[in-house]
Amino acid sequence: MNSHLPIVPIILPMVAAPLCMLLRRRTFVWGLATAVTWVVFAACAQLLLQVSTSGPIIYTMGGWNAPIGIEYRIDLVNAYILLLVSAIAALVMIYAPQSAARELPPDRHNLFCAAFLLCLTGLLGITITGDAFNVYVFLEISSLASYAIISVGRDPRSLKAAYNYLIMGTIGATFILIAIGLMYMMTGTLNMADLAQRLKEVHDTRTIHVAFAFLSVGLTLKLALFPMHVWLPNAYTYAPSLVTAFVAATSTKVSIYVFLRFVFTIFGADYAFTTIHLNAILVPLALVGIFIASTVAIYQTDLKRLLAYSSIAQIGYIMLGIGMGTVTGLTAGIAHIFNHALIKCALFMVVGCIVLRLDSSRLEDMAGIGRRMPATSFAFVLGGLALIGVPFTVGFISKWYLLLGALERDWWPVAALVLLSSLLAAVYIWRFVEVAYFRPAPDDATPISAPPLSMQIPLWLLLAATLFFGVQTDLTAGIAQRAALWLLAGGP
Amino acid sequence: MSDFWGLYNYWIAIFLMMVGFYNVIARGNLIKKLIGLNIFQTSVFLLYISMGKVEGGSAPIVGAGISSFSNPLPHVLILTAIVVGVATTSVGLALVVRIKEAYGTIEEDELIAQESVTQ
Amino acid sequence: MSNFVDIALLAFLALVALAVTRTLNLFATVALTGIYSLLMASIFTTLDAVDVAFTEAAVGAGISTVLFLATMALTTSHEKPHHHHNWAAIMATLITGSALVYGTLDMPHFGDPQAPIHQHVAPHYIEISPNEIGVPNMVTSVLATYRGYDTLGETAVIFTACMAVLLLLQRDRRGGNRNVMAVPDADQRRGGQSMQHAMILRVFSKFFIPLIFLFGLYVQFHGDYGPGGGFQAGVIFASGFILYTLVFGLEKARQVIPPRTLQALVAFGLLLYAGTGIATLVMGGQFLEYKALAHEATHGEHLGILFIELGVGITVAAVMTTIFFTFAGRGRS
Amino acid sequence: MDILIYYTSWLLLLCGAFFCAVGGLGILRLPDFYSRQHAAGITDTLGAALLLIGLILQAGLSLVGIKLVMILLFLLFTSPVATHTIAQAALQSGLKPKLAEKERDG
Repeated sequence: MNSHLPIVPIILPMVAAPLCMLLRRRTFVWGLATAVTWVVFAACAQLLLQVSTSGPIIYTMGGWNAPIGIEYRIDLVNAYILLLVSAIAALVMIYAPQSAARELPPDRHNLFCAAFLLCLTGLLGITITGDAFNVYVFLEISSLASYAIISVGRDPRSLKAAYNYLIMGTIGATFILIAIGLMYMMTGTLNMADLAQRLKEVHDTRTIHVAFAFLSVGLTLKLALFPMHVWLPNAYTYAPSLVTAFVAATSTKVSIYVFLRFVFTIFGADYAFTTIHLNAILVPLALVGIFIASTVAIYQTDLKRLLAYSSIAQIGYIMLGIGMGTVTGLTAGIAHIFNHALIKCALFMVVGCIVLRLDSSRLEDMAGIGRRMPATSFAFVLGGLALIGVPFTVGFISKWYLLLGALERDWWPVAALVLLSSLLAAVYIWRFVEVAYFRPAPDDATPISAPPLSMQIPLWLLLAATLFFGVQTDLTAGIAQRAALWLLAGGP
Repeated sequence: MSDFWGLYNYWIAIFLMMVGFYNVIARGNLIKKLIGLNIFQTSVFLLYISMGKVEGGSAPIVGAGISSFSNPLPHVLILTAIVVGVATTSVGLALVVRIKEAYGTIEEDELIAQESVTQ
Repeated sequence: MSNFVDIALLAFLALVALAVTRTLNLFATVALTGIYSLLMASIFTTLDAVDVAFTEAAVGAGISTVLFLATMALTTSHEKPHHHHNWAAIMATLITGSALVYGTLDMPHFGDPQAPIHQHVAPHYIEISPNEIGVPNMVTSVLATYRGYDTLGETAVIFTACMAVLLLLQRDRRGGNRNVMAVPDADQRRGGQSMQHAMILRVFSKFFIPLIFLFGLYVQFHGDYGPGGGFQAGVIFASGFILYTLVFGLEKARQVIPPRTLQALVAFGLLLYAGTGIATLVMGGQFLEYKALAHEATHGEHLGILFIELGVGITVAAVMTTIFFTFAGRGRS
Repeated sequence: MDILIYYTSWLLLLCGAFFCAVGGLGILRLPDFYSRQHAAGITDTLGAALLLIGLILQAGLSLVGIKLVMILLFLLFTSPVATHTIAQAALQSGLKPKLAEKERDG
């Protein structure tokens, strides 16, 4: 049975989704979905363990060897992302029922859970596969499901946000489809490993340059790199809090993974950085994105929106690390994928707790919340510190590698800018601190009970993880470094 | 000139894609955007199917006396992509219906105007 | 000669696309989009992609058009005119287009048998698959076996779309069926007679809908030998139900096939597909390795293809019908 | 005999094409919805039927020929019903024929 482990994370949620739809009792629905996500999480953890001890796993679908058939090819990079996505899903699922009872239409929990599981299926399916076209298929599963779960927010603006996301996301996906078509045209294969081999012979054709350009544009749309980010703030703001916590921590991260996979494994670092000069585009865009998004975040009046802009800035950091094209830079990028997912998921969970009690995510309604919801507010501050990159949190690790990477390449201005941008992060986190702790609560404020335990436990687990991995860097930075070396070596 | 005869199929596919793409990004009507998206995607299908054609080949179904077949793989990919396309369209249309119910309009500029009034 | 047909069709396509851009009446635009899809299907036929042509005709010209019309019945059928040109969009389009044209310059020429895609991987499908799988239609064998996992993903996409539409448009259970509209049709709203009173149409439909279902079954089970398969058959079945709904009203259609049953079918199709994969695991093969299903390899392949095509067909038919019911049931409130 | 069938089929195909073109022209030039329906009806029935009969003659008594016959039967049923339904829908939604208006006015 162990040899069939790779398909468990994909097939299990895919089968559970229709079952969820058919169940009517709400407790059964959530119970099934939660159980599934935890089994998936265990499977992914086991996969990472296997990969890190005994090397890449290959699983052929239907017994057809690639490139004739489709195969899974799990190496350190995607095993790491699989673990991240499944862990976040498992934690969000514990958090979800209480938050959903507040923020979702009451009679649609079964449909919501089905869509959520499909989104998870899609994200894991993109990550695990070794076939370029299969990426497109699962990308669409996850995208369609995320449009759906974003659109069920209580504010009707969630509909517009979902619509815009749908248009942008589909344009991005179609660009990716064009790029895959062009690559297929020049090589005759869709298998990633085979593509990597055969692309070398046609590297200098104009068709492949265009394929690379379309792929990059399509993926930057999906991963919301500035200036392709316009769909993101509204989608994160108006989606139900638990959806935001899940999507913010996983969806863009998986797109970044696909970017890494295509750029480093398929096209090769050599092609991307010496023929195309990807760094010349990526680094400035990332830096501008960091500054503009952080600055915009400072002026937001809605906490969710503030965090959404912060996400765009953080994606800038990840892409900056990747754009360096060195082992240290790539390590910083990959580590930050993990770290940012932890931090953002925790922060959005905090917002969900606040929404549960205050029924609003606007900063002005949160005056004095520091005393009314002490634990929750403290959690936000902790997460905020990690976001800024204070030592002993995970945020520090990624910033540290980022600085090292910049200094390695003698990019002094970049290093200085990264430091400076942390200040901006401090400012927008301070906005919450100021409102929560230094403004008096309104006179008619009634005492608020703490959020239910099922919401607090995953939240504190995530925060504990941010602190734990901030000190114990073997798992995150260690694996990230091995993954970076693996990617730069061009895979197998 | 040989380039022209060798590539005109692709060029027309690209022209069609761009007409669709223009409708997606330039139009303010939400239904029209989806129509544009439809055309955009369908034209990408044409690109794929064109590359699968072999001069003198026939449909990839085994039959008596046929020896040269067009490539079946792009056909399979596009069958999948068509399904994805109609799935996206139906979700988009469902969103449009809900937007109309919530805001009373499906024109982008009017939606934006309503937004600025409420804030 | 075939070049001439090709160019004529492509020119028509370009004209229709431009007309779509210029027309403000959404009703006309949707009709043009249907024409666009039909033309595209004709071109696919000339390019030997018969299965794709079939699907494009059924989906693009059929289901998509119906969904657009249903949406327009619920929203509006006119686009607001806008007088200024959107220069930013024109620029973006031009840049993207020229990039693509630039990319074509190193492409293998159209129809070139020496192109890389005809040299690698595809020869296996063309030369070996008919014996290895035992199915004359190579598209079916690639779709269902070599890339069967992609098709599982495709079925999941359709299922996801159904979840999304139900999440968005399903009526509240408390609200009941009060606002159900018999037909999403323009004249219904104006309080005129509905299609239910159109006698000719009713007689005709009664006679015709069984034929549609018969044809659907033929397409479902003939996919191994000719163009067709689960997806096309599913769409044909759905169009039969849609026609029934349009003529006899949503209430009656819901009596014939209750939404609960329909949703169970939606789930059943996907489960049948994934279940076939799990069955192969249990029988000792890889996931979706149909050979494991029977003692003889090609027999197993046939069995596997039968099951998964059935799964696809059931899901697609049920999903399309559900989506249409949901749109039609939305009514005007 | 073969030659006879060959030329007859071509004659029918050309006639069918001619009626399709006429129908198309009619849709463009005729004054109102109902008369355009008439033009569209020509394309549907006469144009398509002649084309199909021409093709059937070429296909002979084979599976393709039988399929074509079925398509022809299908078309002969569906197009009139579709035309009728569209016209009825237009009438119900209050669209008056142009000529009728003229008569009343004059």
